[in-house]
Amino acid sequence: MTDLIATRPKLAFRFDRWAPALLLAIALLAYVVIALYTGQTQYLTVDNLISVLGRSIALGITAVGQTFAILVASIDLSVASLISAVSVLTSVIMNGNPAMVLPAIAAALALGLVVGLVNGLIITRLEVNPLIATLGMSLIIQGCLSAFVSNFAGSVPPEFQVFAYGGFGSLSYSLIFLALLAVAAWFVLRHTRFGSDIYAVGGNKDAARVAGIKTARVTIGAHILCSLCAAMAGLYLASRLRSGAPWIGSDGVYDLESIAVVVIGGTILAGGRGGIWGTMAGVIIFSLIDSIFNLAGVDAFAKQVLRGIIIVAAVAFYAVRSKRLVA
Amino acid sequence: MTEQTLPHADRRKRQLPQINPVYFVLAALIVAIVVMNPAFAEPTGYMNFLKRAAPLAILAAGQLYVIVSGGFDLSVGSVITLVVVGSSILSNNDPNSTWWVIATMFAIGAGVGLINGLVVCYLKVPSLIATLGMMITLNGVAFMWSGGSPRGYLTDQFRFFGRVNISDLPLIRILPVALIVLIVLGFALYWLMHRTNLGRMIHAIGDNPRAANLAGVPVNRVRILAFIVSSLSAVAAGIMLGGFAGVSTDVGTGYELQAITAAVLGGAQLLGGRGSVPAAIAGALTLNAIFTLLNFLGLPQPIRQVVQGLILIAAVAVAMQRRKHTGR
Amino acid sequence: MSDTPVIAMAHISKSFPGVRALNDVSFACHAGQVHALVGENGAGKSTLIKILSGVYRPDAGNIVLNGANANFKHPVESLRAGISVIYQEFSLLPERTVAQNIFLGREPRKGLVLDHAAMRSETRRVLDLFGAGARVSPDALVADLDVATQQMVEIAKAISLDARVVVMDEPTAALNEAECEVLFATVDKLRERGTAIIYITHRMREVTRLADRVTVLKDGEVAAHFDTPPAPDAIVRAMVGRDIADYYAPPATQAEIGAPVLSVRNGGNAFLRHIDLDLRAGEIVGFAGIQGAGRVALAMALFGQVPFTTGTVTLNGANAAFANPRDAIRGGVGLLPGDRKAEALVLMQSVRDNGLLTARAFSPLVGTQKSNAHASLSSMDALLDQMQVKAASYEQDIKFLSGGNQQKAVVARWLALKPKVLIFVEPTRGIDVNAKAGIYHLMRDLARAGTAIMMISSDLPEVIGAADRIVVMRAGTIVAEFPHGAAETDLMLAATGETEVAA
Amino acid sequence: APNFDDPAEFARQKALLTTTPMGPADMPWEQYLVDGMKDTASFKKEGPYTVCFSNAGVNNPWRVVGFTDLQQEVALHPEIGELVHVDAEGSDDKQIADIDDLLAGGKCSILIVSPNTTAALTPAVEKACAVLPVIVFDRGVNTDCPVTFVHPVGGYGFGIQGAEFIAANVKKGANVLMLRILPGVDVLETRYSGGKHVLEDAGLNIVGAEFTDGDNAKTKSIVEDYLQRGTIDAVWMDAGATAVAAVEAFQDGGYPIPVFVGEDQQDYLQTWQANGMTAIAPTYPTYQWRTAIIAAVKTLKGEAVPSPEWILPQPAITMDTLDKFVNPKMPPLHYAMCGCEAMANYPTAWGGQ
Ligand SMILES: Nc1ncnc2c1ncn2[C@@H]1O[C@H](COP(=O)(O)OP(=O)(O)OP(=O)(O)O)[C@@H](O)[C@H]1O
Ligand SMILES: Nc1ncnc2c1ncn2[C@@H]1O[C@H](COP(=O)(O)OP(=O)(O)OP(=O)(O)O)[C@@H](O)[C@H]1O
Ligand SMILES: [Mg+2]
Ligand SMILES: [Mg+2]
Repeated sequence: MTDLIATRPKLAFRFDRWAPALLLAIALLAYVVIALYTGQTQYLTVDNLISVLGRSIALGITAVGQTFAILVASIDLSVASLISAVSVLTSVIMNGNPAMVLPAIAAALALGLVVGLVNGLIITRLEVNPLIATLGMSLIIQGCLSAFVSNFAGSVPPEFQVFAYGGFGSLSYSLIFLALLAVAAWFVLRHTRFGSDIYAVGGNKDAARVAGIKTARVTIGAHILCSLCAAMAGLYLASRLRSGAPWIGSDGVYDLESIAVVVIGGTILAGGRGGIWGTMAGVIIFSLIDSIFNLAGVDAFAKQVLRGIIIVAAVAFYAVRSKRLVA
Repeated sequence: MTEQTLPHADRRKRQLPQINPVYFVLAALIVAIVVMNPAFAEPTGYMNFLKRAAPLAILAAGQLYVIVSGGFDLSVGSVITLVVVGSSILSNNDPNSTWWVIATMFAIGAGVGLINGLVVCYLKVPSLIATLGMMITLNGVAFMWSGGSPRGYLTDQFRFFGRVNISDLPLIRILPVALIVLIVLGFALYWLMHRTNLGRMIHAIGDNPRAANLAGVPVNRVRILAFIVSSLSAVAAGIMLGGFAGVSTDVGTGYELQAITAAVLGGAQLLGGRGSVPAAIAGALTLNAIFTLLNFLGLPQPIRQVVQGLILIAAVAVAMQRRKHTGR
Repeated sequence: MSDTPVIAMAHISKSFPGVRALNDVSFACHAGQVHALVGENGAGKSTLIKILSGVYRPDAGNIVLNGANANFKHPVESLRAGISVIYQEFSLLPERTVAQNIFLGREPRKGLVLDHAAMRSETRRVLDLFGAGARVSPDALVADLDVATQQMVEIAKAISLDARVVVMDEPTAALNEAECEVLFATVDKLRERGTAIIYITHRMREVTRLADRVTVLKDGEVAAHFDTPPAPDAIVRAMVGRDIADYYAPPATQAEIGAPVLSVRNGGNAFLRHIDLDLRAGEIVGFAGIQGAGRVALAMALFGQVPFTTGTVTLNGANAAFANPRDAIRGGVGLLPGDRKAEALVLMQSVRDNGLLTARAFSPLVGTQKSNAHASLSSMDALLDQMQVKAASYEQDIKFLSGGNQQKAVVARWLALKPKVLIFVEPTRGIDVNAKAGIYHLMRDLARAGTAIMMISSDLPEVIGAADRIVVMRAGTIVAEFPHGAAETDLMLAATGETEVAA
Repeated sequence: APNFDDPAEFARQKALLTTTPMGPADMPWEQYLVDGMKDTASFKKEGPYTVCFSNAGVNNPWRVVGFTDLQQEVALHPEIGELVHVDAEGSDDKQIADIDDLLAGGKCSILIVSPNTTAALTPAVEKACAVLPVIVFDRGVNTDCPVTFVHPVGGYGFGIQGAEFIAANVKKGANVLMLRILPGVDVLETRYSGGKHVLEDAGLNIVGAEFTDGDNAKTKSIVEDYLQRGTIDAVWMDAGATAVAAVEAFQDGGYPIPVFVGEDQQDYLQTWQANGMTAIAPTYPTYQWRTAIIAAVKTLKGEAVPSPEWILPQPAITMDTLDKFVNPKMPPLHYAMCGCEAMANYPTAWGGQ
């Protein structure tokens, strides 16, 4: 009788695949309408739209990684504290010295790699539920970090600040970086065996296994990518804030927000379905929401209320027609 | 089917139930604490401990309902905040307001649980996202309502449940009202989960919703009730926290994760099907005992976080291994 | 054809909690031969295959592949060793395309980059082998394919490996006659190429049509082995292992069959059309048909899970067009789903809880667990005892019980409510012979007690043996009706709509 | 890393505490402690002005009161056409983006920034300085490009005031418990180091310095634990939001309330008055939010403003001045040193009845 779940009337237009694009369009429309309505047409320039995109670079980079974790039917709550840790690590190692930029980057990525590996091992070998595993990891990282630093530590040399502040005209390097990262992620998911293995493991672990896929390795790989992205987000924030502090990850709520944008982007928590472009749409939607709130001068508290509702509404937007029983 | 004439099968050994490890851990921790600080063995010592642990214990017991039903409830922390802030505004220093204020808060709680449930059941939004959204929204609501900072005081009547100790009792000397509340609510939640049809059906829908549905279980109704119970327990926890500590705008922050941690320490199985109210309460006490111990050891906050993280992972890892061997 | 086997499995044993799935089974297969592996549901066929391919590790015994030890720890090893398997339960990813599924885990690459073009063309080539290329696009999502086509994709997936050993676990369960013939042709091709083929099926015609050797498994042991395919009845005897006579309960006498309880007139929905049906008190009606014929759909319609959108349903004269299972159950209709693990059992709960689930679902929410209007702990224990449910304790998690005992517990769930109509979907799937006999007798007892019974089964001998009346469905409607003990071939003809049967 | 133990700064602030302010008497928000004016003629503009305000957040009661002060101050200036307020919700990253947005909008006459953190916001502020006048207040930035940086004496001063009061009211060697909110926040760190120095120099015994996360429950628990282990003669706090919880720990445990250092929150002041405590309330005056607007308007009018720093007086509430500040009509966490009593919508705008 499971056929029912499998059997689905053939539809030329697969709504759930287009939902993210639709949501994005709606958000854009709202932005334009509000701008016109409040007579702030100066916000409708291309430059400004680009700067809107620039709002959530860190979230974007993190979300790219989170997409991998969720696609493989896992999840990563440790990104926020990893971001903090990396930002501090980099700015402490660099400590204003241009010569140390590369070593610092190397160290940051190394840290990301280790954290991802450990997350993956805990989840696959100890079979700990990913939510708990990464939540625990998050506490551990945050703890270790705050044990050493309690404030901005070290500093980032101007050479490295270029990453966040430099650019071609209004098109910042960081935005380009995010774009490239997204393309790279898309490439991995679409054009490499690892990519299709991720969909397989996320979609049906047993089927993947009998097809000869080493499912544990795939899960671990996804978590390594996820943590590497978080590390890069940490690097970006260090460059943008010119120094690292142990709270910048949690202040940005990058853990929950990255999950939110991925899900809004149409990647399902159950795994095996979704993709990077949906996530990007989700990120842009978040930026637009922020800008819209600023345009409309919504006060901070109302903002929160609306954000919460929007997140749920956006997910419901396509979840509502799924036959799945969710819990 | 009485006219069936099938021979009677009579081999049925009772398998002795294994005791949940959390109880041993808790006992060990208590011993350690007493060794560290004999004063803890004094009534004031352990009573204060229980008094502080009570809100989390109730919260964990409530969270367990959602976990066993197969979901998560991240909104409980924000419910706590809303309750404290809201009560302080509504009661504006009028002692007689206490009862209707408390009633209102439970009504609000029920409403929140209902919405969570409806969103999950009918909008098909995974509970993780649904309750995350609810968390963000309610925090916002609490802020909008109060304008960002508490607008009034909590009356002494309201704070009775969380603050007052009944003193001059024989042998235990003092008895915190909070402890009485914990015992009463704890038993109620135990009874509902482990002695009623609802409890068994919550287990069933967490275990296999499709099967439950085909067996005639009103899956949605049961799931919604689980969310409502969780929210109501959050209201109770909020009333006790506000009572214990007074008003502030960030009372609830972080409690959702602590509650889940406690439930997991109590051996609750994430994604549903298995869990015990007493064990979840023990889990909450264990968590508090750990913090108290680290306090006495004079360990700084960071170390506490690390320890909490390690314990969380270890607890689940161990549970998984046991499950693999015993098959449970 | 040399006589040194490509694969030799020796003294394999494997137990699952509560079940001894395999006990000292030895099995070999040779290049260029088809070795048929037959046996009752639950005999251990799939388990043996999964051990061969490294899905499970055996408790004892070892495997030799071309003289070399080959105790695989992971399916990838068996794939590398040239063993490809069509698993019984679908192993397709609904959200991926046909091509992506066929090349899952072994996508063709240019350097590090997947070669989508090659994947597509290769997929098309493989599908054309079945003349399926026309009806399946390599870019179609598997989710959008019907059951039979999905099965074709499964087969294509296995064939496209050019393996030395191809295992097919009930590959035709979902196929119609024409599709079967295509498959048989493919099998012949493979045989000529010198591929060794292990072919698992329940259908004797397929054995006679294809097999060079036959091994019969029964209750996890080798019951018989034939180096040349024997007459079907010999195999069946070996499979069932006892006289069919008392294997099935005796059919109902005219007297026992009462008035229509449930009647459908011109019922239809997305999956069904023009359903006219009467279920009578005291009668067991068997439903035969191939996958996708609509039997489960019909069951689901009667049970209110996916209701009829047209026509009328009456139960003892009263309207019985139920909108959901709860209404149906209240109205006196019960259903035992076909996929026990996915749709019937709450595995982490006790045997008792599983038995009491429905009774509790129809009692006050805050009522005590101990007893309710329909059942109590003691009455449930009595019921379970009566059905000889074998469990260390009724407090034990039901997941430790064998398939048959699990099934009995699910039956007990319904007995507690004394339904007027009880629908069994694949009631004996994956349960051992004696448990099966138990279920058949149980159904008969229920019928005698006045219940109208609907039995959906893909196991034709079962339908023929256990039912008083056999309804055959095809393409979502009822196409024929036969009395008790009709001939298997006639049923197949009606079920597949073919005019003549091969071999 | 910033240095929170700077003897020079300690001495400077210690001196400032006792300096007599310049400017209109009994309007401390217009007073300044250090002379040195900046000519702003170059910024002179015709009204109406669009004042843009990038706010770190209104995520705590102090900022809520302050922001109300600021809005009410705006109402006093008809020449201000519009106040554009963007709230970074406590995120550096977001505040940087917000400032970019404001600049892109290009309609601000002047930009007021209350930075979320000093280091992180510096580049954004520098960028803004290049196109329009900037006023910074509360926390500073590592650049003097802004017209001025409005702030009271500072953390050391806060710490000193409380600690000196304790030293004056307990015996040598008495047990002092120091309660801190959280590590890392510049203003709080300096308060602690300032207080610690004074207490140590006075030969008092600091039994512990604990972080409360500004959480009442935690505060109460910590104090209870300390009381289980020994006596406490004085409690020093780096912020008063949880002071009442700390007091309750003594009351509920049946201990006498020791010498207390809180802050100017109403609930604390009322508890203090009700129990006749020996206490003091150093302040970090919320009226600096008014000053920020005043500075902005002066600048746009081309009037000179104190610069590079506009250092405001930082009075503590003492047992003598207590009654003047207690007002049961105000909400618990209303900061009494708001300089707002005389404003039009007082008390309602601040949540009072
Ligand atoms: N993963 C498992 N866990 C527990 N028991 C299992 C598992 N897989 C199979 N079994 C049990 O092992 C026995 C053999 O199962 P198996 O699937 O091999 O039978 P089969 O011959 O393939 O039956 P069918 O013809 O229905 O496919 C059955 O009793 C079944 O219930
Ligand atoms: N649970 C269900 N509810 C409603 N419709 C279903 C269900 N399961 C299958 N269907 C649909 O009904 C049609 C026939 O169902 P199904 O394939 O189960 O027929 P069947 O005769 O039961 O086949 P088999 O029993 O051999 O699997 C198919 O289109 C299928 O998608
Ligand atoms: Mg079927
Ligand atoms: Mg099988």
